[in-house]
Amino acid sequence: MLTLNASQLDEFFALIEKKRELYLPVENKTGKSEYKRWVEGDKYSTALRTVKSAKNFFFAKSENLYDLKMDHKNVEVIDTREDIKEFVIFGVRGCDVKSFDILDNVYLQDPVDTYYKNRRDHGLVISMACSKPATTCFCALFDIDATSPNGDIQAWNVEDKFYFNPLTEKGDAFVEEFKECFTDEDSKPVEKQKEETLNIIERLPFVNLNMEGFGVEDKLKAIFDRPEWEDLSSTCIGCGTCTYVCPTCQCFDIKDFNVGDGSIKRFRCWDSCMYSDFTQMAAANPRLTQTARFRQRFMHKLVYYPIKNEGIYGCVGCGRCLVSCPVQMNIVKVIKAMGDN
Amino acid sequence: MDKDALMPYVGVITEITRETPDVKTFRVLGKDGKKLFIHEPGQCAMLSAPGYGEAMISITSSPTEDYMEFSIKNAGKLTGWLHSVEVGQQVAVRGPYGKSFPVDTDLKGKDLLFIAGGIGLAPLHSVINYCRAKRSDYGKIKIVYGSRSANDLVDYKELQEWANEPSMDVNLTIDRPQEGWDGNVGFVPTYVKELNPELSYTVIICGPPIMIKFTLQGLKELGFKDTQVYTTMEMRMKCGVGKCGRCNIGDKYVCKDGPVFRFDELGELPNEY
Amino acid sequence: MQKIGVFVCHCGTNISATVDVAKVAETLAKEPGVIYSTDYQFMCSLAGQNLIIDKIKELDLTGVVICSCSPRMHELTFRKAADKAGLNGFLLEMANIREQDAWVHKDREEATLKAVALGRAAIAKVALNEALIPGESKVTKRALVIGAGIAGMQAALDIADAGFSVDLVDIEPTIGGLMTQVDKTFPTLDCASCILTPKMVDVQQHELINLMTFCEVEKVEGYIGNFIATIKKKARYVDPDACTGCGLCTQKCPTKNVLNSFNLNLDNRSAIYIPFPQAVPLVAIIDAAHCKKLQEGKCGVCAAVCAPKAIHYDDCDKLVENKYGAIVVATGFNPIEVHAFNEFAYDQSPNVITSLEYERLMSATGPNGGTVLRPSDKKHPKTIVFQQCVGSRDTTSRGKTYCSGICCMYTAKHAMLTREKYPDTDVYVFYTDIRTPGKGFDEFHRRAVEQYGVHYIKGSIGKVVPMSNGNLKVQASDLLMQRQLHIEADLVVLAAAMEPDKSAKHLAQQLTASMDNDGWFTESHPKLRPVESPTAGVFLAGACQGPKDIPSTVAQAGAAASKAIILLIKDKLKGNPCVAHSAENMCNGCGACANVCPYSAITYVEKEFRMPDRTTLIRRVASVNPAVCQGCGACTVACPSGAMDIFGFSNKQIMGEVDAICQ
Amino acid sequence: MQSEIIKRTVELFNSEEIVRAIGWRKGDFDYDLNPSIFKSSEDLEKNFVYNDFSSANLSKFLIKISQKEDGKTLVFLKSCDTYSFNSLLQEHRISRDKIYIIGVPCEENLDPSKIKAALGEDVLSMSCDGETVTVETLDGTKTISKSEVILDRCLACKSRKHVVYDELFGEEGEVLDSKRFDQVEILENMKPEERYSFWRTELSRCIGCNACRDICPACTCEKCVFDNRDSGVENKVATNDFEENMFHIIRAFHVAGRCTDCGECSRVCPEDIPLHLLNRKFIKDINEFYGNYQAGDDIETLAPLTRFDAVDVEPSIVKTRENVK
Repeated sequence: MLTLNASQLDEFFALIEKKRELYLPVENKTGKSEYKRWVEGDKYSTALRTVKSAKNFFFAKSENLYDLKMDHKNVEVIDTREDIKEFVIFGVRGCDVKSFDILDNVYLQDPVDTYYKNRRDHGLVISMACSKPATTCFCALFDIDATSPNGDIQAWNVEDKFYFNPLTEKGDAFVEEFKECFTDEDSKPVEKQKEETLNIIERLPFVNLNMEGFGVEDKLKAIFDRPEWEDLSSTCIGCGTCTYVCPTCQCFDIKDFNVGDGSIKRFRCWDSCMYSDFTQMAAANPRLTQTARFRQRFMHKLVYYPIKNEGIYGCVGCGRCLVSCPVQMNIVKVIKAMGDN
Repeated sequence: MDKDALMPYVGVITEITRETPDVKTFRVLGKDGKKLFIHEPGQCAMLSAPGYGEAMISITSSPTEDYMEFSIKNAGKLTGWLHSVEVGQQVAVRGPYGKSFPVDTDLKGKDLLFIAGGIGLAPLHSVINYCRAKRSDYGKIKIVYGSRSANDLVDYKELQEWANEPSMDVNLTIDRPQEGWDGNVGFVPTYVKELNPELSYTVIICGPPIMIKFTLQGLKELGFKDTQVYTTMEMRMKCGVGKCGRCNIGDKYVCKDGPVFRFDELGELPNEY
Repeated sequence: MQKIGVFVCHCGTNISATVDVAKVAETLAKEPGVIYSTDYQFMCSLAGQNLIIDKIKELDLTGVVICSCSPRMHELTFRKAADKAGLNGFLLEMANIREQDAWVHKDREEATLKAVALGRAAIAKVALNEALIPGESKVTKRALVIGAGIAGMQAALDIADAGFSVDLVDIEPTIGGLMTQVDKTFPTLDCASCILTPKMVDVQQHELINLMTFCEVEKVEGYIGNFIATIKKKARYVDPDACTGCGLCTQKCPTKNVLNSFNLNLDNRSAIYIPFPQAVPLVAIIDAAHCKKLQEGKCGVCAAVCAPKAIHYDDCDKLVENKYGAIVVATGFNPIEVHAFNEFAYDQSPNVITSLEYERLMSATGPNGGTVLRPSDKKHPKTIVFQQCVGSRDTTSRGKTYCSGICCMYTAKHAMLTREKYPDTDVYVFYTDIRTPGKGFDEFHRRAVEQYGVHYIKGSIGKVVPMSNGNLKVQASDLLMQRQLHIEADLVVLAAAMEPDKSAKHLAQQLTASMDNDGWFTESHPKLRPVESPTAGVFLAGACQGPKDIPSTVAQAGAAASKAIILLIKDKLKGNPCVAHSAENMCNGCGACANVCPYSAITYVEKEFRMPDRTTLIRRVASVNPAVCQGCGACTVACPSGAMDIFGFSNKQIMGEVDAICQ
Repeated sequence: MQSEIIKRTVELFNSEEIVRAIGWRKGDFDYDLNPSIFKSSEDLEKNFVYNDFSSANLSKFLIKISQKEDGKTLVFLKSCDTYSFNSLLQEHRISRDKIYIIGVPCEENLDPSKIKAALGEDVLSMSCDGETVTVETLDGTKTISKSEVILDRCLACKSRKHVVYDELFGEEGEVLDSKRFDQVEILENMKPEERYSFWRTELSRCIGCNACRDICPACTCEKCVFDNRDSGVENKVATNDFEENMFHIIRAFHVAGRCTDCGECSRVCPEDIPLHLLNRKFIKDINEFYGNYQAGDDIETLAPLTRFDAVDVEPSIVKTRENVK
């Protein structure tokens, strides 16, 4: 397997950054890790999760769709899309890699979202296997192998070595391009680490939750009508924290921003089904209560999405919502209450 | 790069007609004088203007016309602006969105009963005129249309035109008595029950949720089945392309799986509409 | 679609000299919604107004922006013009490119840019303006005059003569005010009583004037045309209607050693008393603090001797509430306390007195019947030293920074009268400057110096040291001669500064009328609206607004009265439509708006609401009384949810202006 | 303490004094407590938890409850939460007569993320016994000193005094000398450009989730201006990051004089932005300009910024700002 010494990592990064834009998790001033554009001196953070997921790389928190101008009665639509530079995201955990598939199912289906596709085409994902999963992790529940993540290239960090294994053509080409960086070594340490990690994963509290009944059409109405939604959502404050830290939440809003120089930027931005105005229309709002909104979010992830996408759940078990929810309400509590757990 | 589905065309408003105190009809054509795109009856388009945002509006005109029209109620930021513009104003338009009414399949050859309330006539207007244009393809046509007052009846002139056609039966009603009104007075659901339509009709209904709810109840009492009734839920759409995530009813996206639904289909979905 | 017309005024060369008006008109023509833009020499001229009217009609304008002077000058003019053309006047905005631009800038290019920015803001605002229609309210045809000194009396008489009822309130048991204590008036030297007493009688006899002496205004609510005042009638213990003013009770009263405040405590009176012989109403009053019957329950002599049975020991304070259309404030002034000025030894010697005390010493109704005798030993003073500016033009914390305006004159009067009556007396006057700007004033002062031989010395007393014989060692400096003076005086008289009456502050709070730092009521405009308070319907008369002499006071009282009459003569008042209102669905009922409302215009009501989730809910929401609201905007700033807004100055409109300026 | 509280609450349920209680519900971990409504004594006995992780301030939930529900609701309030309660009461956002308050004593709360940062993410259970926190992990039992893992806001606790309650567990506490303005002073002493860059860095992490606003007991508007289409500032995000930062500044202005400094905003921020410092700066300024004022101290005293007094006749309203730096 291709390897790289930890001591050479920065050199490797510098080389990548010469040709592409490189993004990786770096510890921020609060001690947590966040993706950022690599600059000389940045240390790769091996922290288990970044506060925000990696979805921002493809589905941007906010992005300009096009510009508009109005001159008296005339309207002009200006295409502002630009060619995107090739970029590399390094160190994406298995759960976040999986989330890209989930977003693909939405954004690459007809009609293809060109903004998303553009970035997807130009991004290369180097994933990173987990070795110290947290007790709030439950990716295994969604058939994600955190010890062998997907991506264009999968990677492991065992002690002071990094191991790389390209999975896609893009990955092959990349490895070929940077081949002088790597040496070829035995992959036994990787196998050993995988085994140890899987051993931990088995002991994690949520990996064996029962998903029976979710994601099937004939139980849809039954789950929808369950009385538990009321209690689960009773203290939901309707903020968007869960949706904004979630790697699979994909909803957006389209709005106009008046730049002030006579032009309007029509942009799209993340939206949250937890917000009261999410489904507000001129005349009415079909989701009037926080319970309805709360239910929508989890129904979407656990029931609607899998029905539409061959049983794949709209959750990757990253555990971010368990950490971030201001009122400690999360998908695990919902699965427990709604499923047969 | 390919044109993105979210990116609009520029259209020109070539005609504005005031229908009611708060409804105007806008005729929109491309800058070249042609239609911006081809649509089917019941489909919608996203209208927008710089700084005023977007709004999903059902296309009122029949696909058989060589223009595209929108009847729009002054209700929000964009529609308020539209009500203030003059002929010649350009607007951004993208679409068409959603599935149409099954005019060339399920509805073909059937007797059609159109029930509409207020601005709810707008999406049906397209279907009615389509059926008129292809009159021989359909059986009897009955229209029940109601509004708050006589002044709030949209398309009043055209309603007269429809009424004058021997093969169409137009029934109008208003909520409260009004001077100079010699037609029926009463709410739409009650009026439909009074008219007691034969069960041969396939029903197409659009209007405020509360009107739909009670009309449907009445129809059921008359013996109509859910499979005989269609409605449209175009109001819920936002992006129109199945991505923004807000128009769903259960696992169905209104913008891709709808907006036209048969009531038995809706019956299978969670009660969130 | 907006159709806005822009009219840029040259204002002769006032604007056009600094601002390129043609360019402003040309640039603003390109703003969204603008369909017409022009410049013109004098927009406010009849021709200018006609231009606006014509264009509104011709182009069917939906909004008008005038770039000219301050809206304070001509907003009304232009609004009227718009109304004439059929466009609601509130669909017109003014951009002030004169005071805020042309007059304060030199650079033509920059000033032009600024004019464009101001114009743009006005266009942005007018596009969001809504037609507003002022509400109407009835006018209560009754005036309240607070303070019955010469100012209040004059105002009351004038208003009553115009045919309106007046309640004239005074905190003292008699009307007349401070002028009753004055002996002679400058510069004519008429006897103050001789000119005041007939006026007091006129007031008392006027059938439309209701005298309310020994009364205090407790609370004022309401608004122009519709004030509601709560007035406290303080317990007098004597029925003024029954009392004949015979004075028997005052003679029989066993408590005779009460300090007589009318004579500034220079002599004594009894516990039941009549303030002074010409008092109006001429009735007795019991000084409860010194009455044996009221304090200890013993005595009762006065009731026993009172033939008409006017004495009621069980009398108590009563509150009455009345409605008024207009209020005239005439609370007047008082001399300041001079204790803080240690150098003059006011507290150490009875022979150091204030000018007002000297006034009483000279008065025929004074403690010595008009003979000037010094307080300590009732000896005739041979050397009198007057010190001016005691606490006036004083930058230390002891005094006032302003000039009290009348001291130069009354000191000259005192000096002159003293020399006239007692030619053997040496009179010295220490002054800072002599200020005599009134008609005949300087001639008067010169007479004192030249004819009466008063020693005027520019300078000041440095120290007064009382001697055992009652005389005073005065050490002073003569600034012109650059020398120290030592005078052994019999009497030192201090010209104490004027300050607003103590009751003014509470009254200002009730009326929400503004006061300046010194506590004088401020006028709405110092030049153009000198007798109107910024609170609509409240007018200012006399020295409550600033130091004044008698002629100015009477003149101002007349002016205030005429303003009040102009108000009272109307049957209905058009309100200001630019008032606050609350968007109830956004209102939290938190109370912030009412907490900051200076006019108490906001109350809360419980209302049933249909909530977004289709349930109904009873919520507490703010409700604004548009008649009371003055449109100050405090509530809109305090409101956290943005529910509170002002018609004509909505948050949206203001943000529109800001956005336009920031472009 | 927990069992005593449960015992008393069950009594109140049984005596029909209360019909529901709002408290902290047991989660999957003992640091994972969900503010929750208990509708029966059985539910409460089984699932109510009061421990070092009962950080959530429950007062704001009472708005909806007292607007909509009948019967009395019991609420558990820590000392700092009682200030929020008073503040809400003062603004007529809750009905006092529909609430029964049990004041619960509060030592410092612990911060699970600090514990995890120190001991690893594989934590199963955390508990505190006096000065030591014992942590069960997949890797075995570990310990850490309590002082290292105290929730930031509790390090500057302003008061152990319950300013309102119907019933109090434990001793009546005292107002503390919190030194909480020290941090503000550090910011004040920065050069403007330093301070600007401090805030820009901090706020750059904001993901716009609104958790700070939605948890804040002072942010109780029926319709927030940022959600109001008619407000002119409504926008989920702005295309310009400076405008996005303005959200927090505007919010700080909106709660100025009303913020009790409960610290929930910073506690729930997923990005650990020290939002409370903005509010605390306002509190400090208000104290300096107008004299000490603690929002929520009582329900009579109005905040200096949201009050008009009759003595405020112009221009005496304008005080000389002697203390301004």
